[in-house]
Amino acid sequence: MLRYTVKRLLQLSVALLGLSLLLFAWFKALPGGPENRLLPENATDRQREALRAALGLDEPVWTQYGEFLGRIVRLDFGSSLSSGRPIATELAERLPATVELSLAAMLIAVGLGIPLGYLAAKRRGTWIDFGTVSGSLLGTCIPIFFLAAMLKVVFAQELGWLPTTFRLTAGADFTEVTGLRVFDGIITGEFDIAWDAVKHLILPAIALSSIPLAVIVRITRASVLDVVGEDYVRTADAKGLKPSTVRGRHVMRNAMLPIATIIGLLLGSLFAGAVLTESVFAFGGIGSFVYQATTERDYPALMGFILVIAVFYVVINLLVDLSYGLLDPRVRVRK
Amino acid sequence: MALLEVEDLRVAFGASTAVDGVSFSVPEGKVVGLVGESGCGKSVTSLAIMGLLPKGRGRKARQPVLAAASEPVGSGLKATAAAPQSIAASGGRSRGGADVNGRAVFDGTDLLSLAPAAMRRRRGKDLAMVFQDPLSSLNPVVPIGRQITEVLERHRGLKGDKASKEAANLLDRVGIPDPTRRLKEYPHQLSGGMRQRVLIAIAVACAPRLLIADEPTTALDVTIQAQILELLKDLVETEGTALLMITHDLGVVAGICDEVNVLYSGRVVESAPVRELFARPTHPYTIGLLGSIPRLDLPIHEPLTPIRGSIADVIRWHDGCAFAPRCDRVAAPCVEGEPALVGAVHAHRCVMAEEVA
Amino acid sequence: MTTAKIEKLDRLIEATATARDAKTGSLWRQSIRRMRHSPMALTGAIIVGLFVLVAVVGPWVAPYDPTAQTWGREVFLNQNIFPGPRPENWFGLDHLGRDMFSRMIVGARQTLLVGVVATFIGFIAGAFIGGVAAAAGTFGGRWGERVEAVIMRAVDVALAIPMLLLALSVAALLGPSLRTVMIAVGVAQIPIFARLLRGSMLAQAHSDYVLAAIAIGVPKGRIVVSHILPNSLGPVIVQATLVLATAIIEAAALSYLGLGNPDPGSAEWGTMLADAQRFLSGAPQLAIYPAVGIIVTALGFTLLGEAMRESLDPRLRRQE
Amino acid sequence: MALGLFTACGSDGDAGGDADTAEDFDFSCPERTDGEPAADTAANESQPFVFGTPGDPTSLDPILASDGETFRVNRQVFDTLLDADCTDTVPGLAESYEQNEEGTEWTFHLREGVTFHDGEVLDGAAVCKNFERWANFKGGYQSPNFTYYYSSVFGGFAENDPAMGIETESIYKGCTADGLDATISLSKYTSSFPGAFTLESLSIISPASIDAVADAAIPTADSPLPEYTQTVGTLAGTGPYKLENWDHSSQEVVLTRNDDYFGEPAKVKTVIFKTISDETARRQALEAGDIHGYDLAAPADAQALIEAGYQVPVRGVFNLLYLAYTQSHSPLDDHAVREALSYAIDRERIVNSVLPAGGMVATQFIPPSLEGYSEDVATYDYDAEKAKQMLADAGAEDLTITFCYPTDVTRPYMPAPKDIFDMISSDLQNAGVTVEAKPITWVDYIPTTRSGECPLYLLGWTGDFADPYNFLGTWFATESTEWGFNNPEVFDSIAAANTEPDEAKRVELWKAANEAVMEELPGLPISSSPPSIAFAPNVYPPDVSPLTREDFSQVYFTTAS
Repeated sequence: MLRYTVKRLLQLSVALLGLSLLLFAWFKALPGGPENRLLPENATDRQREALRAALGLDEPVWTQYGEFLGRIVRLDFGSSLSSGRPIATELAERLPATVELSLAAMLIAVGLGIPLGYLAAKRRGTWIDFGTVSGSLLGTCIPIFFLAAMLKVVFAQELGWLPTTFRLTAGADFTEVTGLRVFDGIITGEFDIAWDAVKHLILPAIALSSIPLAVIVRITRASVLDVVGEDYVRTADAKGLKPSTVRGRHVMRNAMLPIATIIGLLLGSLFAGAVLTESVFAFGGIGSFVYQATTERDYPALMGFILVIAVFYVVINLLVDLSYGLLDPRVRVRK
Repeated sequence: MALLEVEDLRVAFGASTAVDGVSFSVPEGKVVGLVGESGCGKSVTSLAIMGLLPKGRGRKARQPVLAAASEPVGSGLKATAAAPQSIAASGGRSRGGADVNGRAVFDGTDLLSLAPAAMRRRRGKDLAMVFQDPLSSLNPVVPIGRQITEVLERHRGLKGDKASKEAANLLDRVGIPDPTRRLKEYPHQLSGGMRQRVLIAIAVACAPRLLIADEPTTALDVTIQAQILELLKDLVETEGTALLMITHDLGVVAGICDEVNVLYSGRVVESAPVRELFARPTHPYTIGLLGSIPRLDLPIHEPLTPIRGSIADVIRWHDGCAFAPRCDRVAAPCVEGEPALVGAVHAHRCVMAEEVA
Repeated sequence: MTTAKIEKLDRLIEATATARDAKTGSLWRQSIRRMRHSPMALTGAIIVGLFVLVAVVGPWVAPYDPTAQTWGREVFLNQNIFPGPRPENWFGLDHLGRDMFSRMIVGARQTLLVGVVATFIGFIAGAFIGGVAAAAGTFGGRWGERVEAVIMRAVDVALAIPMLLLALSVAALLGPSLRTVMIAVGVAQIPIFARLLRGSMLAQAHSDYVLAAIAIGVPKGRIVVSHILPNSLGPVIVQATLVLATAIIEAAALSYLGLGNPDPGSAEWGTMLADAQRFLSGAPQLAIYPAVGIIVTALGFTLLGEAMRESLDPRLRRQE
Repeated sequence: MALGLFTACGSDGDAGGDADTAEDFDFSCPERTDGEPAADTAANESQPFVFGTPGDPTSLDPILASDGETFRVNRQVFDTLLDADCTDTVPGLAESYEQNEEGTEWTFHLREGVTFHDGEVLDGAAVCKNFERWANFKGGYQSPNFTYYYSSVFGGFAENDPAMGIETESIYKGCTADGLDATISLSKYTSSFPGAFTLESLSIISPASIDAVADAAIPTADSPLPEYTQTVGTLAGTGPYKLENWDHSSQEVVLTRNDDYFGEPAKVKTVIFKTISDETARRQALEAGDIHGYDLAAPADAQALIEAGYQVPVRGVFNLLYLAYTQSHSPLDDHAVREALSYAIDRERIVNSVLPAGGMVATQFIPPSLEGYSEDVATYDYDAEKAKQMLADAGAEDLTITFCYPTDVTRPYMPAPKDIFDMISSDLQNAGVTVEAKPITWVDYIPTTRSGECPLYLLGWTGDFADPYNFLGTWFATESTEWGFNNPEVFDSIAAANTEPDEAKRVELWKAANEAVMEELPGLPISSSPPSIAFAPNVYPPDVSPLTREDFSQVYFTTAS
């Protein structure tokens, strides 16, 4: 097991190095240096050239790449053009918000997706099956920023059931432990804060969950259809076990294998969705940071984000592969 | 009254009928065989008795878990191959539901009319079943021990280490060495023969009064086959369990069965005590079956006489003898109406055959 | 080779050959037959059919020129006055006084264009990379395997780069436009197509008929082109249909981020939706028309793709 | 419900403030008509006033910032020597000031009994310590991306660090303190004074704060801002509010009332600035009551908010949007063609349908609220036929011209560049000109237009303080590739006005400069429009300012529902 992990890690660190070279070259090739971003319209050309020189943009490319690589290893992605603060700190500060939103979205996608997938499998071929699958596919077809905005206009503005913006009501004082507001609220006993955070989470999480929901429904349906046809399910039935036991221990525990893998991979895709959802709800996570960096062409910030996401994505893939052993004894023993 | 009386059992999947009026009985402590080529309805019969067939469109499917209809088709090896050809060919998008009619009286109660919840309480307790393919009949992600204790828990209310101790005894009883260690292992860590023993242990966990074995040895190699049959015979003698043995292998029938029912195209065509059947086979189909087995007592160069045609060229029992198209002794009466089952101890369903006691 | 051996080989080839024809022939015929039953395929096909019809016929049928601000005087952006549906303009006016109905019909063509071109880019490049990797892997021996490993690792890393970055840099290089969206969405699909084709080609490569072909000495190149490739296109075509849906949705997302098509000349649903997002509370209809267009079309393609995937998936067929 | 609506006033209001300029036409900020509604004292103490902002502030040290959001926060916590009422310069920390004949000695008489938040007393020495600190900045502190405004006003630092590329000499000579007076001496006068003393960057912080951060360094131009600029508590100002907390992850800045403030104490105890980058999200947050006010409301939203009973007070105008004719591209060098294009564009429609309420068609290159705004400049009212005719006469009937515009940006003077571009190109097409659209991302827009690559392009500027040179100087002081023309008469008139210390003479010189520019017609001034700021119905808004410098200590919750 260890040998396999080390091999995978080595292979992927080489790939990441390649990615950093690719990213650096890519951004260097893009026209429009950062100095135009930092100075207001009326700054004179002289000031712009001075800033270019001061930012070390005129040094030979390889020294710049060397310096860039040196800083990356120390997790120093330079400072963001829009806020002037170190990108690493910005990303670290905003990570909890996106993690909390992604977990909430995944909770909804799994909580709804698996039962719906099971229902569609059980009622295979009927209108319920068609309705469930197409309904979940509809979720992915709605552009997520439009879905987020509509949810907000309908449920927050017109009906007023839920708050429209932020992660907490402005000015609420809370004790921060991990940065996950709901979790912090619970462990520190500030249940009003936790509840307030949950209310703020509902709409963005629903919008974001539209992407993974469809995938989970479809994978669950296919997986359950597969498992239900297996002999051991009939053996369980032949034992006269209670339906709940047959469904739980025999059908679902086997059906969960492919579903668990997908959930791991879907976490990665949530980040892309977060960019379009967080800005609509001013959620202040990494998503809105990237949205701002994109609209303001803050290249250093984007480079930092891409590297972090690449590492995050690669680590998740590795974890999913390793966790497969935990879930499926057949894999564990052989490796 | 035998322990199990099956009367005029009929099973249809949409338009096609798999079992067309089967009747037989299984007395206490006896081994009764159901033998026939693949596709003659013997497995569907066993599943119908156990109530494991998914409800047809006619009746609301109350069973929570889909159990795939499994009538072995073509290659006999995998009992649970694709749904029977007849269903797929029927075209209509039937969800594989089966319409079951007739009676299966078990110790006075007709199992077929029981509500699913009631039937579920008896399955695994009063009557149990062993399946053909040990490789896929055990849950791959749950330890062996748990798959045994869950039956003990359900029907005998045993909990915790009392259940584990009993499970170890059962494994020992079916001849598995070092049972306590095996409890924690997973199915893929055991050989085919071992797994079949585990399945038998599961089946007999609550000392059922009737055990149904659907081709239990077909997926195993010969040496293991003999051990499994020995185990089953031993269980019947010591526990007094009635055993309904479903097989296409006449060697197995000779080795273990007390009485035999020969099935063809969904009906019993001959039923007799085993010795009687081998000595004086009456129905042409039985004769043909026996004719297709190499016999030690016959000279080596004696050619085997296989039955011509295949299971597909058949006519409906309603119009005459279903075996007529393949029968060497076919004559006019064979196709003039439904042939009846005649005879008491040694019965057969052939108008041409001579009377036999 | 003794005659007996040749005879045995011929019979083997003849058996596998027929199996192959039977397999592909029946594979497609069988999946088409099954799709005729599935409501998902029918709904998908109807929607896609309608959309393509509107996209093709659109420009000739549109009552007005979609870019002319003929009713510019009647629209007051800062007063939230946007005349709604009325006799001359069935869908009312957009925020600059242009006829919304004409923009929707002509827009359909642009949106279809985005989908088709993006899918084409992704398909061709992805299939090429995947094909090369798979061919190298199976036939190239030790060196081939190393080439394949390198390509596939690069593909894994490429999968990590979000489409956002691709669109951003293409927009920076070529300036924001529909072309940028097409290229970005297309390039983002390359790793997916590559992985898919490699996977299905490897699966085909290990099947019996390929072994048979090798056994009788058919040159490797021909095996790849005439045997493996056609059979492994099934899942890739399914992915192509699904990509058509993604491209249309992504075009809207990229326009929302300001990377899409800013030039007013061409109407395109994604851009129209992104532009109308700011009027959502005041004049929702400006956003709802293009949004419904995108959603229904994307759903059409997705349903079609899913139905095809299901009919081609061997595991699910067993349940029929 | 709000008691009165703000009347958009374009006509000549009465002379505002105590400015004694002899101007017959003096545009000033619209008068408030909403009176003094009763305050809900309980709410003012318990409920925080939450204001939605488009972006986070970047630094708590006023000198190290050049963006609007940072000025907005610092404006409440720090004060400047002089203040701005509408666009007039009025007393701030200094009760009064005098200047010498040549405008090189500026003496400020500070208010009595003003204390910093850390208890120190404000006096001449404290003011001089600030000016000395700025003049002697080292390393990254000199880089324009941190101290752009200081180097633009004072030209440079005591010792210019070559790596930071500042070549011009600093005009700051020194500061002498005498009890409550401080005298700033300059090497030469520019018309940026005295307006520059109202600049947010030149806010006065306590001497103890200066010592506390003396050794903080910014090594290079792209190293991050020092830690003290990101955490509350190191710098002490004199303003009506004190900094309570800055939570970066929830993008929230919390201010609390400064009880011993020299002026009127702030009415609401707690003010919170919270970032909502999406324009529509800001409006929805206001309507849902999550925030009580926000800035830069989209024109379409402003009108809908007014109809729903929210308050959208109209600010005075202090910016300019123009369409530039780069004369290095023929036939734009032909005056007749430039005139024809100017007649072809319907600026009235742009102002009425795209720009926020209170916007007006511009006639020259400075907003009306500045000294030197001239009444008799050449004007070009919309006349499509005349334009077509003039183009024909000038032999440019089938003219094809490239028209650049920025894509992903909104500026106060240009809320929706794409819409404005669409309208203008449709007007030009009606006049027979074929337009080739050239969208450019904002990051590259300035360098590309400045290098003269775009024949036609949209751009503008928002004034920093009341100084015509801030507009005309930066555009037309010398020949540039940005405009591509060489007209000594224009350059000389601007230079003369910029160095004239006497106010009355300076006003006449600026008027002459404006007329010369409009005669040259280097571009077509399109509009001046105030960015809209919106408030909840139950809030008494602060006095709104064209420089977007609202003082939130005036805000309070009213008892209205």
